[in-house]
Amino acid sequence: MPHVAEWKKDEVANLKDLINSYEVVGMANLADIPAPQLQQMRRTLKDSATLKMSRKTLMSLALNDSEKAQIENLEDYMEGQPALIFTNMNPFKLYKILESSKTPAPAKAGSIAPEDIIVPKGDTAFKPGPVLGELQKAGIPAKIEKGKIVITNDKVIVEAGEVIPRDVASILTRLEIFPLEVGIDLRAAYEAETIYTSDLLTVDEEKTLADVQKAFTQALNLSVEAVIFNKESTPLIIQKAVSQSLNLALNAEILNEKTRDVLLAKAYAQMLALASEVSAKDENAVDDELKE
Amino acid sequence: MEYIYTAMLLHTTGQEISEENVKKVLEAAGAEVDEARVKALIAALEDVDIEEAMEKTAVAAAAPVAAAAAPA
Amino acid sequence: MEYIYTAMLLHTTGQEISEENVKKVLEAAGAEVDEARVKALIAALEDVDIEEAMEKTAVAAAAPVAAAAAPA
Amino acid sequence: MEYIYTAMLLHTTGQEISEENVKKVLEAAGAEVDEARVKALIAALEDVDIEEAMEKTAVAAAAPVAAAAAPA
Amino acid sequence: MEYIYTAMLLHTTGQEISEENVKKVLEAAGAEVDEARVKALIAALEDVDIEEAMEKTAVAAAAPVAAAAAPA
Amino acid sequence: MEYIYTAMLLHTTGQEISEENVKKVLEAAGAEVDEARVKALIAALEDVDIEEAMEKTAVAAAAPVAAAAAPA
Amino acid sequence: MEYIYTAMLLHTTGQEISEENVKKVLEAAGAEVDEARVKALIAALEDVDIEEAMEKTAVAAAAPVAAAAAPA
Repeated sequence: MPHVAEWKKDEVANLKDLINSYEVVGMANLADIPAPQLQQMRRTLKDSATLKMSRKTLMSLALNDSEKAQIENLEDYMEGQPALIFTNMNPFKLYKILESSKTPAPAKAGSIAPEDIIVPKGDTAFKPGPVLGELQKAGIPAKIEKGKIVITNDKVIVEAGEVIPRDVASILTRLEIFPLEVGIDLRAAYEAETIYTSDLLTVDEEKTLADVQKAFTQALNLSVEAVIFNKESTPLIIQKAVSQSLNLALNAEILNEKTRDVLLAKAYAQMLALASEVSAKDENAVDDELKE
Repeated sequence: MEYIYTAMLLHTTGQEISEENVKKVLEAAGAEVDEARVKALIAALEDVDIEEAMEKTAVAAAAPVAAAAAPA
Repeated sequence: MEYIYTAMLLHTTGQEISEENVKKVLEAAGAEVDEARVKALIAALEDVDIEEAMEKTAVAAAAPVAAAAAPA
Repeated sequence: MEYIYTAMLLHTTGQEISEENVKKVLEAAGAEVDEARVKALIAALEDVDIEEAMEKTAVAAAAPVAAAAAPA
Repeated sequence: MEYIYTAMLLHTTGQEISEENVKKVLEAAGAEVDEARVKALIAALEDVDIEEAMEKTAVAAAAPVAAAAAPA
Repeated sequence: MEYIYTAMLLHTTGQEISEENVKKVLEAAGAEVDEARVKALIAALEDVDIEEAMEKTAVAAAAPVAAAAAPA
Repeated sequence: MEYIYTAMLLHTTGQEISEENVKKVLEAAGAEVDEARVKALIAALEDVDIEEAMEKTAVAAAAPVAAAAAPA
């Protein structure tokens, strides 16, 4: 590497070392993270991952110079203020940790709304004044009520994927609505010749939970339906057998120790039902006992 | 209640709920027969759909059961 | 349900639920009598306190009936 | 319930629910066989679509009482 | 379901649910007996409280009666 | 349930649910393989539409009261 | 669902749901293994209590029965 300052050579060598000694290398974007939060996140990651900020050119050099196949493609994911993350954790887990450490941040003019930004109906802290006009101008339904500015309806002020306009950003901040998230934004991660982009890395735990329950239900259904006996299915198969047998006995009016009370009760209930219809027509058609 | 059971019995066996039949069953069951009540019963049942009236128990009953099952 | 209704009828009139009585009532109601089912009925009810069985359910059954009747 | 289970068993294996078969199964299961109950079982099932009766919840029977539980 | 009906039948008659008994009943019911399924049935029942499993159903189908008893 | 999961797994990957395959998967999963249960599994699944059986709620069958919710 | 079934299988046999084990089972079941999905599965399951999820399913299934009986 001619024409390169000594410190830069050291830095590239250092990065290469890290690249070669960890199984997973992530490319993150640290843009917009305030310094204290970044400190906090470094502490969170301390034992599980190493975060390294550097110049884009140096990171490119290190990636291209590594003997790990395909890893140079990570440079395609340099965005904003890129940084490399080194870890031996499963990249999905790394992504999950990083996502969960993100914190809410104020709206910024020109950024993209990650989801619908809603201004909820209700009181505001604002006293009547010019702010009412600003709210209305930003498209927020507001009026004065009992000496306060009140938002009259829930309002989607910016839809997901739309750019946040300047006046809206400032109003949202004044309303203390923080629709953005800041944190280490993992754009892609490399492991064993594969690059996982952030869309792949998104793990849907709710779906996984639902799938686990679905699998269990399917297994129960199949074992009951096919009459395969195991610890879980056998009580259900017994219940199915008993329930079918009781149904048959009750429907065919077969008296035995399990059905007789129910059948007697059925007769009695039917009698009372019919009696109430009859006595509605003519009280004298039923005996005194039934009139009460 | 014996008058009602008698009506249900005749209904189930598919016999007419007539004065004669009602009396015959009641007597077989050892009941003292009150002519006026027999007449009143038969008149009252003329406008009643027995099958439906008896089923009402079931329907009324089925509702709370449904309710109980619903939140699950 | 004719066998059950017959049992309830006899119970209500205070008669014994015997083979003879059950048959008499069923015949009066125009039913074809199946000896085996009569015997089974009597056997099944032998150890049963009908009053109790009814009362248990009775209270129970009465409630929905009343409820059902009201809106009708 | 042994008579019912026997009927269900014979129905499932596709055998006729005849006196002979019912007795054979009950005996194999170590039950004392009561001729009258066997006959009553067969008589009761004669006009019944077993498949349908198995799946049809005896709502009327079971439910009225369940209903009672609710308002209590 | 013939295996489970057999088990229920033996349970009801108070017989042991052993390979031998299960086979005897199944054969009496005219079923082709699959040794492996018999073994699987018996193994599975070792960990199951039949009475408890049955009670749960009984509760559903019949026990409303018991429930009704409480407020009475 | 390991036998069922194995069957479902093989079904999903489109492999035959044969003794050999079931054993291979169970062993890979670190299970002790019981030959009888493998055979019972295969016998039980022979005539079953696995896809359909997996989706058919078995539990509703076990809960007659839930069934009662549909009064029809 | 083959990845989930594999996880459930390993859970049932008491084996660790590790990359190695998941791959081993999937391969035994004749599945083509997608490394990324294996890793995703494991990451997702780290925060899912399978035992609890199963309990909840079982409870939900049993609920209608309990519910019907309970209101007393």
